[in-house]
Amino acid sequence: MPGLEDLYREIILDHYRNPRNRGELPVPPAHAETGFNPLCGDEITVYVQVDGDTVTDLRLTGQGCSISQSSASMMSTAVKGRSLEEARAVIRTFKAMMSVHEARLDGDDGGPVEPEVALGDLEALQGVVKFPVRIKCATLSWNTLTQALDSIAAPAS
Amino acid sequence: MPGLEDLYREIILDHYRNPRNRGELPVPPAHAETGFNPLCGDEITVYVQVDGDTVTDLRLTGQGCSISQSSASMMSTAVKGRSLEEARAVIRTFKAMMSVHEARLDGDDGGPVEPEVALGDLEALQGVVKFPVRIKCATLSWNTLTQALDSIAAPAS
Amino acid sequence: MAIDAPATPIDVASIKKDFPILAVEVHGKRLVYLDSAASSQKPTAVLDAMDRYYETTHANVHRGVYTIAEEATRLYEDARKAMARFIGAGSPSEVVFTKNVTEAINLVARSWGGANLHAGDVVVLTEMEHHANLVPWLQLKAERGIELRYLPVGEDGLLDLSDLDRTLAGAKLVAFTAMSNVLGTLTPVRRIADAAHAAGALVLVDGAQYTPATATDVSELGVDFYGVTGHKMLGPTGIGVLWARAELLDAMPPFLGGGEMIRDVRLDGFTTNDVPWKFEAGTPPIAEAVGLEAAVRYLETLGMDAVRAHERHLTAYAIDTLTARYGDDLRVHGPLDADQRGGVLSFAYKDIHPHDLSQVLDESAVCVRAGHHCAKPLMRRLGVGATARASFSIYNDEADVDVLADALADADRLFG
Amino acid sequence: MAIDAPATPIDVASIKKDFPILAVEVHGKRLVYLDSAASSQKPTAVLDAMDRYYETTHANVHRGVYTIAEEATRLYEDARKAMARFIGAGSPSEVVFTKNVTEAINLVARSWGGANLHAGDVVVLTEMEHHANLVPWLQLKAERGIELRYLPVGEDGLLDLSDLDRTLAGAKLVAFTAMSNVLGTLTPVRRIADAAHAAGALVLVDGAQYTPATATDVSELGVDFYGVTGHKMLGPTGIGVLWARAELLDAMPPFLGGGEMIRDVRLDGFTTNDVPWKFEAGTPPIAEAVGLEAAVRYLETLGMDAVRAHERHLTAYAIDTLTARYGDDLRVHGPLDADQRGGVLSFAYKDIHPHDLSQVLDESAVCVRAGHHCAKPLMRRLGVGATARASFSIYNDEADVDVLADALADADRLFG
Ligand SMILES: Cc1ncc(COP(=O)(O)O)c(C=O)c1O
Ligand SMILES: Cc1ncc(COP(=O)(O)O)c(C=O)c1O
Repeated sequence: MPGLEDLYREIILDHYRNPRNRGELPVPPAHAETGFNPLCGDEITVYVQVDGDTVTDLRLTGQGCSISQSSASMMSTAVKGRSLEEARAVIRTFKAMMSVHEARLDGDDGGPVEPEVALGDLEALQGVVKFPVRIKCATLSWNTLTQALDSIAAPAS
Repeated sequence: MPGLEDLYREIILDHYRNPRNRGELPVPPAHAETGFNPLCGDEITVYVQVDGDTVTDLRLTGQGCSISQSSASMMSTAVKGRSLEEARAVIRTFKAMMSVHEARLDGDDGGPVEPEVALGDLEALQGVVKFPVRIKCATLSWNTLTQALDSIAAPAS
Repeated sequence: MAIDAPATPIDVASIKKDFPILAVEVHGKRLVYLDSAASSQKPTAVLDAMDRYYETTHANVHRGVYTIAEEATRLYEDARKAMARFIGAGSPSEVVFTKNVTEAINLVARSWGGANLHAGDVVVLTEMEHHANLVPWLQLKAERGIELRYLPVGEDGLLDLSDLDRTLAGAKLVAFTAMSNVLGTLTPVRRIADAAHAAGALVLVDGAQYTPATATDVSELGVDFYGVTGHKMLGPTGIGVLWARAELLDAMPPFLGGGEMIRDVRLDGFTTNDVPWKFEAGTPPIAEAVGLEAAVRYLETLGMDAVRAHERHLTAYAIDTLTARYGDDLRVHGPLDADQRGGVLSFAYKDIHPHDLSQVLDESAVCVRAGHHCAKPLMRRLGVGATARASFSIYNDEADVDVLADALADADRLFG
Repeated sequence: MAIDAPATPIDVASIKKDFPILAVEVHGKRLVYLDSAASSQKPTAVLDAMDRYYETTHANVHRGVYTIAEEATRLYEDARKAMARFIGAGSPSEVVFTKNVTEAINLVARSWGGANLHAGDVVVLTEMEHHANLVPWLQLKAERGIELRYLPVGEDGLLDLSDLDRTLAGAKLVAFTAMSNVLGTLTPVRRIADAAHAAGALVLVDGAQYTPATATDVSELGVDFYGVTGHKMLGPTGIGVLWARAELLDAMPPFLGGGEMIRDVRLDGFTTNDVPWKFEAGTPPIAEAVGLEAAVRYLETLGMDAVRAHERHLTAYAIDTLTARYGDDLRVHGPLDADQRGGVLSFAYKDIHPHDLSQVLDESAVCVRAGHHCAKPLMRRLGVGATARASFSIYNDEADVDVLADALADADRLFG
């Protein structure tokens, strides 16, 4: 049995207590997307501002547990200021880190994936994979960001 | 465990091999009603001719097992020529004989009922109550006759 | 099934021995299962009854002439009788077996609602309903434009009935829970049912939490439809019950189509079987019915008044213990008076998210649920995203509550 | 799941020991269970898996953070994976757990049919369908005026496909069984599916009898929807499976409403969860899923090709034995070639009614079913009210067939 210290690393608790990039952005020009975790009721809204090829700003509102909040906060610092392509690479790498075990829960058997980019602080979330139910908490903001970027790329007609 | 001889009494097999009152009656003036045993697929059609207060004729068609066929045949001889009131009393008495155990299967807890009339040969069917699944076979024609008499009493508007 | 004799108190120490899972250790500690509102544990008697059934009697029901098929049919129909007795049904033929209470409510919405609810017709719900008693009506609203009204929940966690008559005016159905799975609130079923009938509406009551916790008599409650779910009342998963008054069931069109529910099938149409079988399409949960009967007998032996007294006591003890120990740091949602609630206790502890709280409690082998408890509208009404919820059954005692109270201190250490 | 290695023959003597019910005596005689087409018996491995689950792990799934809830969720989802593997599904998310195959077919009729079938649209069935695959479509016919066409059954008990293309023209769905529960007939699934697709129709196959009897690969079969039922494949009652291609499930509206199937619920509407959970309202049959996985593993260990070879052999032996012994007095319904049928044998003996036959056979502890087998239209096509039906599984052997053959002589004495 993994211990709680695997889950609640110091950096995670720090992002939980002091979340970065909280707040809203005017929509438009920013784009907003809301994600739900149907299991626990967590909700997160991601505001993302894309100018040309760059994610110029990203803000977050919503409520959730330490894992979902700190993951969102870390995501915001990891993605803000990056090019769209880089942002997608970060998302892919993070999801891959989570996926082996998320797959376990969802039923899909995705094998491990080579990291495309260094995840830095985000690696602290690796401990979450030992607590499969919490993986959905960690990935909520990332899935919501993906949706936001997708609908920016292909605006609803 | 009751033996088969409780079920297949000689008189029952006789009525099965030589069914009385097989056939149809012209409708109208006769009334016809078809009953189904949803468990096994037995079907029986009862043709009944009522003149004034009397069941002047009763005929049967359909297919079924020895129990449903012999019960129908015995019913026809027990009811034909009787007044409506007497016919109803025979039906009630027969159903009461079956009911303790039919109730067991259906879930209704009807207690035993005093016999209103002598059942004669029909008493041979008493052995059926030891084989609860077969009670539906024995009562099929009786339920169908009841329906026929009910719709004669209250013709559809 | 009101029992008038004074209840023999529940002997938890001996009851615990009947539940094998309570001997399991998690993280090297004794399991403290405080999530019976989500699903109860099962006594050996229930597991044995199902095993015995499979090992000696199993056959498909209602269609076989041979001995074990006849015996299987008898056991299945006996379970129906036991269930009828347990909830005070007039006749076993009013008892329909479903897969869970969710299916039971959907059955009413689709069958009765399909025949009787049209655009503009009003169904009254409450703000404290479980999704099982919300979504089927929201589906009918989306599909055919029925109107939904909600009885509000007051600050005290009770239903606010101040506007009851106006809310009921013109309604066709009032559907509500007899006990909230979040707040524990016991609702005034009889009072609402009488008012609903006076307004010309029928009454559906969700008994998923109520029947495992108290003596149930559907005719005393004065309702028209009533649903329960097996796995919350010591029974197996895979079975639930819809009770409805006979004349309602008789008049309702069938729901699912298939074997068992028909009288005759032709290539161009079909006729339906008698109730209750009209509503039981396909092979029913036979072993599960046998297990449910064993659960009902287990509860009857304890006596439902004793069960209620035990859970009432434990709830009061938990409220007292937690508030005495944590004061304003711990907030209990719902009524504080144990007479007004069952053994379900939602609470907030400091500003620690329920998910994190539950995770930390698990280190002490304490099982509490964290989340929206399938009652998202109630969460919004309470102004929270989730709650932590401890819930009690006959196999819980004061020591379990004490372990919970101690374990909360750990959460404090990590998140305080 | 085609297995290419030569199959190890089934060792019935050792298998019989895995099925406790086969040691039961009826009327002082060894039980000869020949009604597996109605419901199969269960090996100890299945009962043990469910007991172990209840005794160590039970909690409601998908909502708990604590250890046993997480473990229960894992076991439930592992069962989905096992089922996906067993029928060759592309992904576990295409596997929806239902209460039986009847519910699976109703789900397609109500959800997919509700969204896609309108007045005048054509659904093609066959004359040999079980009521489970007739009544849901008859309900849609009555409610919204869809048109039903039937592929006929020939004198040989096979589907008559001489008019296939004309029957399929303009159809939206073709729904049929892969194996008749009355005649044993194996239908040419791939051929019909290809023709249906060419005609622009989707294909639903009822695999209730087929999957317990043969290796199943839904993508090799080339179908769009596929249903199975747990209790006929050594699993428990109370669980069935709907498989459908992912893009179909994604596009289908929800069926039953309640917990688990939602993403969000507000007082005025709701949004749905991802597949497969979108179709699993309420607490699912958790222990039953665990039991079904154990059944699947039991069958996989034997190998489905060996299962098929065994049942094929036994069917041929039964046809040979009974016809050799009773000549023209005994008439087998359906194809006489065991390559064209599974281990289901309907027959007529003299003019003794099947009910009476089954009753007499019960005296020898032989369990055969008598009746319409939930296939009344096929009974009419065969020109009979009922048949007697013996059906075989892995735990039957030639000695069982011999007991049946001997017992028929008793019927003769009573009714001959
Ligand atoms: C071919 C076929 N389809 C459907 C069914 C219905 O299965 P269930 O009653 O488990 O839903 C059966 C068995 O009864 C069957 O043999
Ligand atoms: C009040 C209430 N209603 C309905 C349900 C749904 O029960 P099930 O999931 O067994 O259908 C629950 C439990 O989840 C409940 O607590």
